[in-house]
Amino acid sequence: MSHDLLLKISVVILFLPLLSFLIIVFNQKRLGKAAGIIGTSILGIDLVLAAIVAFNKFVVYPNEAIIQWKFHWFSLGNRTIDLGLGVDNLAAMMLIVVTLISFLVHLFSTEYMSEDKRFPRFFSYLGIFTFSMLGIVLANNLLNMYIFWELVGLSSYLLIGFWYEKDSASNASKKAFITNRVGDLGFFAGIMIAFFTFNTFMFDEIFSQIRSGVLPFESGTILTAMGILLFAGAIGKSAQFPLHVWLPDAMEGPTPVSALIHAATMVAAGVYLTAKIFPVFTADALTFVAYTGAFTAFMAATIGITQNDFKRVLAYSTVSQLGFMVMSLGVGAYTYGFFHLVTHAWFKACLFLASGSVIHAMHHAMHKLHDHHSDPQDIRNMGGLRKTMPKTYLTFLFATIAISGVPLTSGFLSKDGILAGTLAFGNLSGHWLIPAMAFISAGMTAFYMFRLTIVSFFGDFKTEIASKTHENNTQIVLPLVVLAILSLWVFYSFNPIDASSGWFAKAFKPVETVVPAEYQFDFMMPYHDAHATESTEVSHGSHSYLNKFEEELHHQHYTAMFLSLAIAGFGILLSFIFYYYKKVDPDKVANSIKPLYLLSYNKWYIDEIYQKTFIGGTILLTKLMFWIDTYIIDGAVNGVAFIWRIFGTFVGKFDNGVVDGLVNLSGGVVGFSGSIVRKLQTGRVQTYLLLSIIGVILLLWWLF
Amino acid sequence: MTNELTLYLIIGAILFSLGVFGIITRKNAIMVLMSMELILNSANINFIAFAKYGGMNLEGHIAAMFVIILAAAEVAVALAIVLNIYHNFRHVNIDEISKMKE
Amino acid sequence: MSGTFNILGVGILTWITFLPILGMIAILAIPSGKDEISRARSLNYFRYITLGITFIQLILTLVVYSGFNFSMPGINDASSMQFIERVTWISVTGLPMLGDLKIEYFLGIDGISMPMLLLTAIVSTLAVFASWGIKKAAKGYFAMYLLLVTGMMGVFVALDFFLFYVFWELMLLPMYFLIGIWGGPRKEYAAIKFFLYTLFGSVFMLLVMIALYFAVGSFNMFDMMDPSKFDQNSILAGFGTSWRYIAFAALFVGFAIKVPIVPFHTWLPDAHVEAPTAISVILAGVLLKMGTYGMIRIAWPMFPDAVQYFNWWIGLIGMVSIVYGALCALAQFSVGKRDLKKMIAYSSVSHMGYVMLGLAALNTEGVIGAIFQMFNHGTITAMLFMIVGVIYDRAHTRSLDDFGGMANKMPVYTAIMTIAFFAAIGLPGLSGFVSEALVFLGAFKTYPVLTVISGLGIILGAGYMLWALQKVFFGKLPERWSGPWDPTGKIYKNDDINYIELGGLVPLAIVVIYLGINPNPVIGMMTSSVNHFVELIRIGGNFAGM
Amino acid sequence: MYNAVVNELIGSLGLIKPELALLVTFVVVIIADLIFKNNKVNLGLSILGTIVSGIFLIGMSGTNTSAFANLIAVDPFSEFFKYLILISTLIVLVMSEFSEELHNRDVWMGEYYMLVLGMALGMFLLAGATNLIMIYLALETMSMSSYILSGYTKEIKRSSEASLKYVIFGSLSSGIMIYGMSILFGMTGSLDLYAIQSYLAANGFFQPAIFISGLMVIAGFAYKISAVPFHFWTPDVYEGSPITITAYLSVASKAAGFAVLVRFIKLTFFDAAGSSDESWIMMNSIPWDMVLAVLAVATMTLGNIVALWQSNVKRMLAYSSIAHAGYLLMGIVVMTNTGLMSILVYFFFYLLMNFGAFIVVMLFAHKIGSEEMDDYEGIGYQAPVLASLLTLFLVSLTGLPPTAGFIGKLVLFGAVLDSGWYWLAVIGVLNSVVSLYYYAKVVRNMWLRKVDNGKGTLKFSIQSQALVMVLGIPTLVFGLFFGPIMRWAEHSVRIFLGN
Repeated sequence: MSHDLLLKISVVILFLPLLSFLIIVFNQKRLGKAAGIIGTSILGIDLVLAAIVAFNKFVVYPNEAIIQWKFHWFSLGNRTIDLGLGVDNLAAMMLIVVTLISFLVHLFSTEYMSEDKRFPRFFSYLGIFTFSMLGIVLANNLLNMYIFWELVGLSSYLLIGFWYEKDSASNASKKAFITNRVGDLGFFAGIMIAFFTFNTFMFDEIFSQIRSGVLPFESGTILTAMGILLFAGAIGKSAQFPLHVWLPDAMEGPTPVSALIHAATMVAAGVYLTAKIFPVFTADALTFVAYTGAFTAFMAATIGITQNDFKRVLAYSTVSQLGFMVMSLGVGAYTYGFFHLVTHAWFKACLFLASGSVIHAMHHAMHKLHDHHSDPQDIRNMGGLRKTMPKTYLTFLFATIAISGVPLTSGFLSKDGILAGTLAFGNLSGHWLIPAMAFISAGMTAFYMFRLTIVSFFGDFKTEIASKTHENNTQIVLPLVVLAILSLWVFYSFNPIDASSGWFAKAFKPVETVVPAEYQFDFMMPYHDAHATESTEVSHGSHSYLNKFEEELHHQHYTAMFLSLAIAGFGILLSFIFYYYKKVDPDKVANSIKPLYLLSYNKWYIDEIYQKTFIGGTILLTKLMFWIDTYIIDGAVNGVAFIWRIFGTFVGKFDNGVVDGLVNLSGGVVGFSGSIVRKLQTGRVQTYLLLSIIGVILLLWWLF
Repeated sequence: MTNELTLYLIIGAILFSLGVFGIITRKNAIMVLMSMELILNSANINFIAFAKYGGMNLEGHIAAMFVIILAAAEVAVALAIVLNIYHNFRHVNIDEISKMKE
Repeated sequence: MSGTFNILGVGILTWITFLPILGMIAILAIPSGKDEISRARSLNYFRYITLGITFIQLILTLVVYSGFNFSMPGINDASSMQFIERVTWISVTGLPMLGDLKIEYFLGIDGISMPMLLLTAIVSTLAVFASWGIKKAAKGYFAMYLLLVTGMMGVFVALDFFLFYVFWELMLLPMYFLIGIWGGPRKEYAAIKFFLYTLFGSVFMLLVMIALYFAVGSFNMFDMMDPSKFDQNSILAGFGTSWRYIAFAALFVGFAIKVPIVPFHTWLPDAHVEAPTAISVILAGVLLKMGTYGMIRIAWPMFPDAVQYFNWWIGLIGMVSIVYGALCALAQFSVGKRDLKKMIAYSSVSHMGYVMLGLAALNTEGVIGAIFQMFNHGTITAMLFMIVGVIYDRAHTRSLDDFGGMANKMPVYTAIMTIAFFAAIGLPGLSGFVSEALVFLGAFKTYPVLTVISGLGIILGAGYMLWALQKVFFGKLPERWSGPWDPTGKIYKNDDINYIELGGLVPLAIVVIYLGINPNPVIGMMTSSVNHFVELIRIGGNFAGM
Repeated sequence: MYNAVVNELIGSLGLIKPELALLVTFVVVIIADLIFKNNKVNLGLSILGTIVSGIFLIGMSGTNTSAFANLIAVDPFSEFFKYLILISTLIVLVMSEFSEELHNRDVWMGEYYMLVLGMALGMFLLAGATNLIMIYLALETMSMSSYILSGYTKEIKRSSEASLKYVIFGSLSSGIMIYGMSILFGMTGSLDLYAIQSYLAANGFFQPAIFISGLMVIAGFAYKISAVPFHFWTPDVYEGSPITITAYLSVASKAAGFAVLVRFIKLTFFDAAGSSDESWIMMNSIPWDMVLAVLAVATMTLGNIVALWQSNVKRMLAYSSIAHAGYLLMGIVVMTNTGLMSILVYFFFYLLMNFGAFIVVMLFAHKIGSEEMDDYEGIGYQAPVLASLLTLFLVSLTGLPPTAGFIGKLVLFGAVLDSGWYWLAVIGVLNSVVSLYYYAKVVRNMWLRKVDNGKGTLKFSIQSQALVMVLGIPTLVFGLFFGPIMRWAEHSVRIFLGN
């Protein structure tokens, strides 16, 4: 397949979902339920095409960094604004991930949303969402990236707020959009620095210019700032602290949306962006990224432990896992960061869709019982679901195992790599806090995921609703099965404990940084740069490494594996002790560490803090500004008019009212006797005359 | 000679001032008109005095003649108007003739 | 085909400009009618004459566009202006001191005026749809409307400062009447405020115009842009003198009031809130652009040294307008009557701030962004005001508190409004994004800090727009609107937006979307002009340093 | 020698044919009034006389000389003002025919026409007078007629009150003026302005007495043009007089006042030999320009800000005419021929728009019986043609394009800016912004209130509407094509500067 054809197919892949959107959105009434079939089949075609493209990229052009196409969007006369699209290995992989999950979500939704009155519209939104996300995937430049970045924002706004009759849903969609905008502002500022410096948006051109020594404002600090600002976009989209607040709220959207947005697409975009621009990060920027990720992973994990809403637990686990990915990129474990993105996509999609399956079943059960008050998502209403919903249970369990990092799953492979990366980073740079947070988070992940599984699927039915649930039909179960299977190790590496020998690690080799050595960690500099005399990578034993970090990562592999196994096992064990065997009462434990429990339960009070500070502050500011506008600026305008009017009245009265007083005064001044002064208080004409004369006198007085 | 001229001029000035004062202070319209005559005559005194002491210039006399004539005409007009005022207001107190203001 | 293009021996720009006057005369000649039936018939005549005239105008503008040569720069070069019509208008020779007074009827366009011409033609045609519901004194309304259109068109084609000024002032009076007669409860206040404010600005422009005339001995804009034409004894001769700075500042204030720029903006919310829908559309869509157009056409090329001198302040004003306007728009949710229209009015202040910021960038990206933003703001805000008009006509309230849940009642309307609102936010794929992005990219090169602070406007913009969207469409439908808008079915047959209203909105939506995807049709025609413009200001400014 | 004098007299008579025509008409109307006792005849004769005078005026266009041994200058400058006065007189005569105020009563109209002609005669003489006594004589001729005319509707109280105030204020002003003249005569030894000028040129030193006496003379003119602080009579007299006379006073009388003011200052205090067209050279160190600038600012500002508060349209127009006098004074301040030209241009346009406004106000008053702004509400829909024209006149008075008023302001501010009086120009334009507010108040009441009030239309005669049209169309046309007026004014700035 030629480059050209490959790119043409990519364009088709990109626009097919948009076509789906257009077809459905203009024919909502006419299509009805057919909308689901149309949407799903279009995505099916898309998936096949994506597979073709990915196959070609990986098999036919494995060594070409990127196959891309640039074109002028419009011309400014002396320069042009260019757009383009490109397929590199990252993009090829992401094409598969996005189209497959989107396809499965479509399929899932045909059943899940079948009773919704806006069924066709839902599929149209799914279409535009997939389109936007594919746009990000295929972007080979910052501008394209930003354009589709914003479109993802729009489509997520539409999807999260799909049930807009609920205030919570419309609030959540608004919150998601605006929070993302904050990150986008940083992203755009980064783009502005990039465009200012390099006069291009193209990734490859930016990289080559930095490599040749072009720096923004000729300063490494600004380069760091540029990296961090670009990363700010990822902070927003990938729900990193401090902009993670939108993601849990976004669970107000229909569950398939949660699966699509939070597993594979929107939130992955941030990580994808970070991976794409990975070469421009300086040492400081990398440290920043690493800490952001580590802290996010840790914080979200602590919150996940105490939540009772089925989807919310998953949401926080998503935030936490995203933290892992970002952290991984931050510490330089590029391969494993992206690897985790892919593996996480499958098992998290599986978890979400399974939760959807559960909620769907709960909903039906409630419907049968005419119960309209219970919360179908509260895990305290579930329990024992493995009896009524065995398939859902099995897939869910497998995905839980994967996310907890148990061997023989994809999750183990990727997480293990990340943890090894953090250890290596800690070792080389001295930032030990990062591996510490990473390992604790990994343990907590295992704990709360098993807590979720045990509380909802194991034991007895906690409510009547739970007992009345039953397994859903194929459209719902099939996607779960597919996704669960994809979470096996075998798809990525035949060695179940070491991913580095698998095809995935080979296809996604670590990339070289382009940052000048003075602004980069020594251990991140490629060996051939560090030792200029040696021409290629240095060989150490059977492996060849790009740089010192990769070497160290390899050395830390087994340490990390054992540590992580131990800590995950501990988490799982604890979970069983608490919730399955009930040896320890979790409530008692919670009470004994009440402040910590409350901190976790209330999500670290971050929403409240934002409400009080940023939102409250902004509202206060707006009030102040409007007050200024009304009373000061406009007031000044009206005030001037008012003064004019007062002056006018005064002068107007001059002719009659005030005049008398003035006459008195001038009479006194002239020095006439009192009786004459009284006689002076005469009629109008004479007053006029007097004033005229006074006027002349004043004029003379002024002149001489 | 200059002293005499000054004297006349001072008389003229006094007359002028009295006239202005009268116009401004008198309540009765007739008195106002009379004060007006004072002003015109003060000008006349100046004209004549200047004509006599300032080089026998005929123009001064002529000017005085014109002023006298015009003064007569003006008083005639003014009296007619005052008469009309009396007709309308039944008094000639210009203090109280102030319907229009501001 | 560039050059002159005549119809019946009269230049096409003259046709475009004065066609509405013909329409006005026709309307004035038709009696309003005595009884119900004849009144209704006359009303229809008025409507269709106005629509017809503006539509022909649009067609003629498109003819001009099709013959427009994209590569001719114009700006300060009379020979590369297009569709020139040049006739001596007034010529008095041998005056003492004034010398030969010569005023020309001088029309022509370049890449700066062409987009404005298109915008005016589009908006004034579509705003007729929004005027469909006018019943009170309809004859006067449509007559004034057409007069207003002439004034606006004239401003954008005039190349003689005197002629420009005449057109500039010409649209004051119709605007005064249109707000004052057909406006809301505080119409009189709003109308006179608009009138006084604008006049206040334009008298300073008048003084500068006269001073420039004495400096160059002609009202020709090109002479005023040419330093060699200046009389060396004139106070405005030379570069970088304080008189030139004062003159520029006076001109700037004159134009800034029209834009409007904080702190000269307070007439705008009042005018918008009170004006009838179509007039708000015209006001926001075209009139505000006259201010920035004046800057680009007149103030900047004539005083490049002063531009450089004040440039940072201009950028600052732009930034303040952006943030301040956005905050005031956002304030509509916490204070006051929560008036949707007022919010949009303040958003105009914010969006016109981008134009200022782009101008202050003084580079190709920034200035193209600024002019494109003028165009886009014209179309987008026109949509926004039409949209507010639609709901106001039905609910007779604009308070955000009174709404909710309209999405189910009016789905098509919701879709249109969502497009408009997201365009206003600057969503990629819609035209607003391209211009805002260009403005930011350009301005960042010149004033990075100002630009980044201005970026707050993006977030705040998303805040108030989405908030409004939520308030109007989402949540539960209030009890009072649960029935149909019009139970009799006479005015509104069904609850959703009707075809006449769609007639105004859909073309704009198409323009907004199309230009978002392919901005070339508009950007293409301004590139050579803008590059020339930037060069001119840069070089002119360098003189100042010498 | 006698021959020479007689020849001079006879020759001079040829130069004052327009004045003679007016004088003859004046007499003829008196006689005709006695014989025919028919108002139409009186009116016809008056109009005829005015036209004949106009024909004579056209016949001698371009003359630049002096008559009666420097008593009267016959120059393009006076000619321009004579045209203004003639046009005003014609308009007033025709306008009077429509005035119900004047006709709905038993008083005979013969004297009315006679007095208007007398007033016109006085103004003609004033426009050309170059001798102090001639100035006084002309001023009194004009004043005495106007005193009577302002009280012509004598049974109306406010009319007679107006005439009383006018006569008292006028007498004092002219008294002050003649007193100042007497001192000026004494100091310089002559009544002839040219002679005074040569005396001052020869003995050109600063003398307070000359300055003060000059100021006293100017006070007499300032009262005519109602400049601050001699404006107090204006509103009352304008309000009380018959509206025809108000219009006449506000235009013609003011024009004559300006003519004599300019001529007096220019001939007396400026270096005749050294002055070029470009700029006049002041003698002595008397800062006449500064004095006038202060007066101009005070006049326009006071006129405008008091006008803001008027509720009576006629009174508002009175104050607005004060403000316009202020603008016009700026044209003298600059002391250049350009300034002079701008005054002429402005005056011509002012004539059109001010008369237009007054006529519409008069016609409205006939129908709605009021001159109060509040009673104008919704009148735009009852009388669209006239209300539109009034709007046009008011817009023109404000000085917005495309009306003649804008051109007037443009030329005026141009002259001011050109000679470097920047602050004056700024104050001027700010004042014109303020003026918008009160003019717009009338417009607001006419159009913005009681829209479609369904009161039906007011009927006006075709003739009366045509009269307003005659003023309205030029107001618009000259706003767009003002070249001829500029040229005419440019030709008319030449003042006869002596032999």
